[in-house]
Amino acid sequence: MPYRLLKYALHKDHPEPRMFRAPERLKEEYDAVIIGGGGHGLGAAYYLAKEHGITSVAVLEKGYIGGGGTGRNTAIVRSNYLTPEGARFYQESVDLFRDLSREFNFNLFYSERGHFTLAHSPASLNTQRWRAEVNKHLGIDSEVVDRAFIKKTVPEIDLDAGGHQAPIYGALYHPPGAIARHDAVAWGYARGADQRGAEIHQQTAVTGVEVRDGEVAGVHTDKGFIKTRKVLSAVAGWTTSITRMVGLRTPLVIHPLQALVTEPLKPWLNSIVVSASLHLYMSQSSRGELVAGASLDPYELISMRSTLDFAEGMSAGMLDLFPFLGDVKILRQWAGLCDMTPDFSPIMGTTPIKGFYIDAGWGTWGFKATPVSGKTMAWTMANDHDHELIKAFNLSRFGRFQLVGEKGAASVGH
Amino acid sequence: MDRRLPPREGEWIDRSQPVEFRFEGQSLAGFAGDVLSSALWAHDVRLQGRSFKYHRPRGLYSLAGHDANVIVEDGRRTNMRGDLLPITDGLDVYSVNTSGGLQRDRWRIMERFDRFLPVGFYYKAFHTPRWLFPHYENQMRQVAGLGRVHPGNAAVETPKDYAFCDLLVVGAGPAGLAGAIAAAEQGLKVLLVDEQPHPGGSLNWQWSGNPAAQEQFGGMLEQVRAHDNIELRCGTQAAGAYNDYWIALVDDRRLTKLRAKAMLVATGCFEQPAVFQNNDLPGVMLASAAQRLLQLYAVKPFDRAVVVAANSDGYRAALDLHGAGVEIAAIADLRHDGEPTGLAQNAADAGIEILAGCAIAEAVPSGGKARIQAAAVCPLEKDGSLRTGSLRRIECDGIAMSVGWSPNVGLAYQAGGRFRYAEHVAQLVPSSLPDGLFVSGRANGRFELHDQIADGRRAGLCAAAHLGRFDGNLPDSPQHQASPPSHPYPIFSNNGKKNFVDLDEDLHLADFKNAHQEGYDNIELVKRFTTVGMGPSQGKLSNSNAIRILARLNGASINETGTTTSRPFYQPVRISHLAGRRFHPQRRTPLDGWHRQHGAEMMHAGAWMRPEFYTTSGSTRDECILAEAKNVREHVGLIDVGTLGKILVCGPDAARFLEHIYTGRFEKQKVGRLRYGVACDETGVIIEDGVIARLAEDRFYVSATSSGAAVFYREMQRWALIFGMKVTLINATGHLAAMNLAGPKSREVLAGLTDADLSPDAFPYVGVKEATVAGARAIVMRVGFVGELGYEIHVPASQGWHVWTSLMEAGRPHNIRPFGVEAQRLLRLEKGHLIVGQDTDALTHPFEADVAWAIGKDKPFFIGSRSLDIVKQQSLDRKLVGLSFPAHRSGPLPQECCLIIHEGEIVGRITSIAPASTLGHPIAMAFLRPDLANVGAKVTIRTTDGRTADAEVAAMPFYDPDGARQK
Amino acid sequence: MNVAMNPAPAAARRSPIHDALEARGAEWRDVNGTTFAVRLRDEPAGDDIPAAALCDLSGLNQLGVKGPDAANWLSTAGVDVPADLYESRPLPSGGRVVRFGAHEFFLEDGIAGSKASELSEQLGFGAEQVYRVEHQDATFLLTGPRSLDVMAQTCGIDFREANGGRAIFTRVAGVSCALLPETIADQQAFRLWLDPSYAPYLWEELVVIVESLGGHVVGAGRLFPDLPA
Amino acid sequence: MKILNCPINGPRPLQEFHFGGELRPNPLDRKDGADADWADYVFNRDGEPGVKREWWYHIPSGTWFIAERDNVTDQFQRTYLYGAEQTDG
Repeated sequence: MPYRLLKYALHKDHPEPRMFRAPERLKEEYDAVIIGGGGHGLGAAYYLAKEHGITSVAVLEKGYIGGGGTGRNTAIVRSNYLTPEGARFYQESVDLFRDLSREFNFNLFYSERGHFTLAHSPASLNTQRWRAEVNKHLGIDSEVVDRAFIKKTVPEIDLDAGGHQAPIYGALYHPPGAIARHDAVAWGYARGADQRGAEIHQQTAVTGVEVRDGEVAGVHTDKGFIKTRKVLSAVAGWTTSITRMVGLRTPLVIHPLQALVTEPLKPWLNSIVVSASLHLYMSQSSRGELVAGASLDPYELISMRSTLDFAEGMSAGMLDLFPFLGDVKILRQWAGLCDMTPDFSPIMGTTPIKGFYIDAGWGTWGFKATPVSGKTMAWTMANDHDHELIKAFNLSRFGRFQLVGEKGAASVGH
Repeated sequence: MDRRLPPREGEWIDRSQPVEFRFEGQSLAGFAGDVLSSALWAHDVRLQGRSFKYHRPRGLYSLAGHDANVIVEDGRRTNMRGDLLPITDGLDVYSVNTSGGLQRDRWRIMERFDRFLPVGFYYKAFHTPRWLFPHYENQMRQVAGLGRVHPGNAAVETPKDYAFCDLLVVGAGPAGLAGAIAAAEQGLKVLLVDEQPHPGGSLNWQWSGNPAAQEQFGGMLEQVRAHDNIELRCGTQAAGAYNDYWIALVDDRRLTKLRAKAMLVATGCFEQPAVFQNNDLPGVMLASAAQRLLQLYAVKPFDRAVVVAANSDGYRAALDLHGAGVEIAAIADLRHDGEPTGLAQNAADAGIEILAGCAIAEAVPSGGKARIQAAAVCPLEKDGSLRTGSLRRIECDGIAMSVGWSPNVGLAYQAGGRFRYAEHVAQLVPSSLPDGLFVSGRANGRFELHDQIADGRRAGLCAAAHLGRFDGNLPDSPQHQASPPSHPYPIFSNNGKKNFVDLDEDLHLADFKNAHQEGYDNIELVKRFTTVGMGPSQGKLSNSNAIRILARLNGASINETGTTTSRPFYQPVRISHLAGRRFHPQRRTPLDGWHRQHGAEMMHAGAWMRPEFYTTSGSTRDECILAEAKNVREHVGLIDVGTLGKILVCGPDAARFLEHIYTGRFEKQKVGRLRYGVACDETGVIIEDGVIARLAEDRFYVSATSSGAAVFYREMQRWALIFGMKVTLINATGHLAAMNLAGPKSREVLAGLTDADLSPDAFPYVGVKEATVAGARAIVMRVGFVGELGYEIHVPASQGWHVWTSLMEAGRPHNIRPFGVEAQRLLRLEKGHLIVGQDTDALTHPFEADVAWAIGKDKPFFIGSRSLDIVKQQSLDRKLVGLSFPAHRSGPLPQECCLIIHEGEIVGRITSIAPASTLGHPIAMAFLRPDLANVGAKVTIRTTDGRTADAEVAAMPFYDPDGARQK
Repeated sequence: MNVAMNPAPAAARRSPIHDALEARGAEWRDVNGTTFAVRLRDEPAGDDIPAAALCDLSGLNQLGVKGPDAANWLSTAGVDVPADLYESRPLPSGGRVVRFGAHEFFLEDGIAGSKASELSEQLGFGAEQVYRVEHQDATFLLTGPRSLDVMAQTCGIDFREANGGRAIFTRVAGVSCALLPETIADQQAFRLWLDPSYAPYLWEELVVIVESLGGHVVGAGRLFPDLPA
Repeated sequence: MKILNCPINGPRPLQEFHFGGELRPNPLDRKDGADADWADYVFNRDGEPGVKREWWYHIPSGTWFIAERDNVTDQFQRTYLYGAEQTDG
């Protein structure tokens, strides 16, 4: 037992302070306002303070911190992207993630499990090879593996999908693929940002963004007006509501993404398994639950309702790969919101409105980008131009017909 | 010791059917109708499970399906709850999550370390040094989790059903029965479901000693059974409510997907525990659990009990237990004023001591903690705190808790209902309900039996009115007049630690205080940090108290504190139930059987199955493919291309329409001629290609890729509407068989089977004819995809087999052989023909793919044209080129998607490669940076093992550049 | 192969589930240029319709026409053209015509009929403003007291409210079908028309369900005892 | 599962439909504008909360139609065939 836990046994009272302050009211003015108290927004606040000395920052969260995509995703982290732009960006994220528990002194349960993207056709295997080759070129640990390797690593898998689906031809294997305690990422950034001076205002909704002569002048909230010259929108599924406030048009459409967990089980699945053909990704949490998700819901919706179709489809896919799970029970399903772009890559950085920065278009990859987007957006806000790692993701790429080719990577990108 | 009582009126066990089962290796007997927990308790087996974190002894607690600590497995099935699992002969179960068995569980040592393990302790340690974390995590994973899976288990296939009704009534208790009857009388088709094996709800266990109530029950049940409009399904849970009253009904056998027009939620309440020291030990249970045990299973819950009560229900329970021979040592009534009804007198008459204004401070465990030996009863101060100086020890082996209720309204929540806390009942009641949703009975805050029935009837009539079947006056809902059935804060701390709020997750009161201190002061943050409500019972017995605790810590009201969201499922649902039969539609061409009979290696191609190649004994896969390809080049081959999209575009605007869809020109295309077409999306990306045959002035026959055809047809339909053109579109894809007869001998093979004039003048390259082939009506096209003289023959699907076998027969003298997809891919690569989706990706435009020649000159518009105008101004990043590899070479060959590297940079990617070709050396197609793409330039490709391979940029086509052979 | 024992006519048509029927020991008979499985090896004896009976009638002649002049063309050819969408009307010599769209019709002969087949000959490759819709649908007939249960396991439509004689376009076990509720020998029945490429899959799924409900696959001879020789 | 009322086939479960995205102007009316306007037309979407006009396709019958739907409440408000907006509620 780690000595660190000793202090609890030795104290009569619980020896832990508040993780972050709850400021009574908003100040009149901040150097920067961040809309959205998820991992991305809190991360930006953290790095603004830590790396750029900008501490007069308010994070405005209409609900509670980490209550959006941060707390609703299936907590997978990886960097085996198809494009060099994407892979470099996510590799930086993985590097940051690995050290985050130590940096926060808060255990995020960052657990490297190895990540399989199964290919159910030769064409899909080609795409996986493409990803592997790009990854290797950039020094990222990725390899196409054959059926025997998959079977050896995940002996429980039925490589022929019970004959219900096309068999598995091989997979892209990415050893650094990890899962983490997603809520804790938001809490860690919140605590770190707070300790460095940023203010976190929960239950504070933004009602408008004041733009004068093409420049940001302030933010209207349900608790009053704030003067500021820099605003970051980091609200994922609610981005279109914010961009409407500043009159910015984007390609974003919002789709729900659903997930479910089973009852807890003793550990048996050590890898993260993804099948694009079966619309399934799955891992086993440290608590023992199987956590599984699918691709986006097939139509636009800004609501987090659950559907039975999802639970049925997910169950079918789980049984196709792991036929012995029939008697395991699904405990709960839920949904989050994803803001999708046409090229499956984020929209990040500066916008035509001076002082208005956007961190959006996260689709289904927002969680794994949390540290790097926080870091690069903070840099971008501090320097008022796009960080090198996110140049390719600027909103202007659509006007220039310079899309990022991540879409080729398949429909399920977990 | 046998705790089974003599037969009782209304019991659910069938004493004529004894059942033998095993628990933790011990042989025991019970009766059909018993659940595991009741049968165990009948044998005085009180230690029935261990808790999740501290491995404390746990027993029967709710007996309502929410006992998340009594969980067993049998080697096949796992995570079965003792209070849900019917016993059957031969059942042989063990408790999950123990080390060394339930009795001796070695992990119970965890409790000794509880001081080290406060809420969220795992966030505070184990992460440094980093390399040690996997070790810690592995250990934590071993102790977390419940049951084990058994990878050897065979798949279970369970059918699913659809069902339909006007009104779904959930819960066949007093309110549900009354509601179903009232609605059915107005003509509604009613489906009445109850999760229990028998209808009646609380009438079975709470009112079983009341003759008037039983008579009413009998009457309602008779009406329900007699009514044609009511279908009653017991043992059926409404597990989740989705949009438009789409309900998941789950029973032991299957999932039924129900479409209702309205829903009446009459699901009653979950009884809620009181929180005090050791309130989790076997022997402490909900009063309703004791009543269920007694009335449904005829098991005597205790010998001597203390009842802690805050409502009339507690007094009824005490009297029921007393009537069954349980000595009631005392009723500790949390209310200073005690019970206002005559029940107080009844209890006194029964000799039961009533301690008003008292709570239980502690359940005193016996050694080993698997039983209790006494209750420490303590007077309450006016502010609700314990006056711990005045503890009184009362010997007992059981404590029954009747301190309040929480409405079972998750389903109503999922259906769009919203709830607020109402002081007069001290529970949540509906604040708004969407159209078609009704809540009645206890779930609606109506607690008196006559009120429940009247409220059920009201709701049934409201449902009938909503569906237009009733236009009379709707009765008012009776209001709850008595004192609140729930205590506002049944949570008592004597500074001991083991006062549990959430038994699933082993969370006690201090955990909430500590979490709050750390700033997790919002209900959602509390939930996420403490994991309250996230265990198997999903907070049914803990959320209500958690909210009360948080509200008090925040100094806020319950309504300000809010609730967590209810998500499906009501109870965990088996994956096999949800998966059902797993319908995965698959398409087969009419020749599928022929291929299989002739040794084809079949492959999935989207929804289709196609022959990859035909096996020949003694030959490898690659040899077979090359032999098939060579046979096409030298003699003649036949391939099934039935998976190609086949679309007819007819009507006066057909040519103009195609000019909008494809990049090319079609208005002036001659009847009887084919053209190659490329189609883009609006951004200018290539999405389809194919052959467009003009059959008549107003009739075109269009082929599309196998994988893209369905979507392409759908989009064509939409564009026809948007353009407002006079076109008739017909998708004949599955209805036509198609085969390509290719090779120098193809004309000779076909000649004897068709009425068409095959002479080169009458039927030239890129010609199309409607003719008969082997007696079948056919469209015959002179295509050149594989680069030889060839005829693509399309005939009605039902005649496909006949035509194919006729061609094979006619081709026998000419060495005809069938060829598969792989040989075709090789042949077309030799011809430099791209495959959309393989040699193009999601961003490839025609300039990159080198098919700009297929863009009609000066066309005013086609889909994507405006975008291509823009793209054309930009410099080209990549270009599709041919690559040629030396015939004699050493080292590995690249595979598809290997990268071309130049000066350490990625400059290209192989899109298609043939390791062996009929040309005698490997060839490939690749994307390459245009400045490196001159014919003859050398390129270096990195193979998957990190080595390199050299190739030379080659002009395409590689084979027969003038197309002489296909002419 | 049985085909050899029953040599096919020159342009023999073949059911898309020929192989599945063959595997069940089908006794084939040629009717109007198509082979029907009239009897299967494991069929229960007698003439009764079992709890659920599934029968392949894909041999029936079909014709689809679409285009602005389609209704007129059919009418001229002596077909009683259904006025309403999805309405079906009998063909003069048996079988039915169903309106599949504003300008689209589907004709299927009865086992003995020939109207669709004659019109198909007449239409050839098409006429002015009347375009041939290639219909090579698989036709499955499902009947018997438990046929509703089969539908309940495969299809999300409440057939208790379905109007006999009107076609419904829906999905059955994931496959798009046109479905016609009808009555055969006083039994609820469903006629399913589907793209023949999906037929082997759907047939297999339906057989499993029909048999799990105590039903049987039957030959056409059981439902149509007066099948022409 | 939601029910969607196809103007041709009547109310059907959503599983029978394909979502076709927002109803956008005819590209023929936009093709002569500036490059920037065209890029805006091609890529940008009206993804904000509110009632949207959308394409939906009934798969078994092959029917495209327009539905007006609130993308927050997920309520379908009306459906009609393309071009029939004025005449059919």
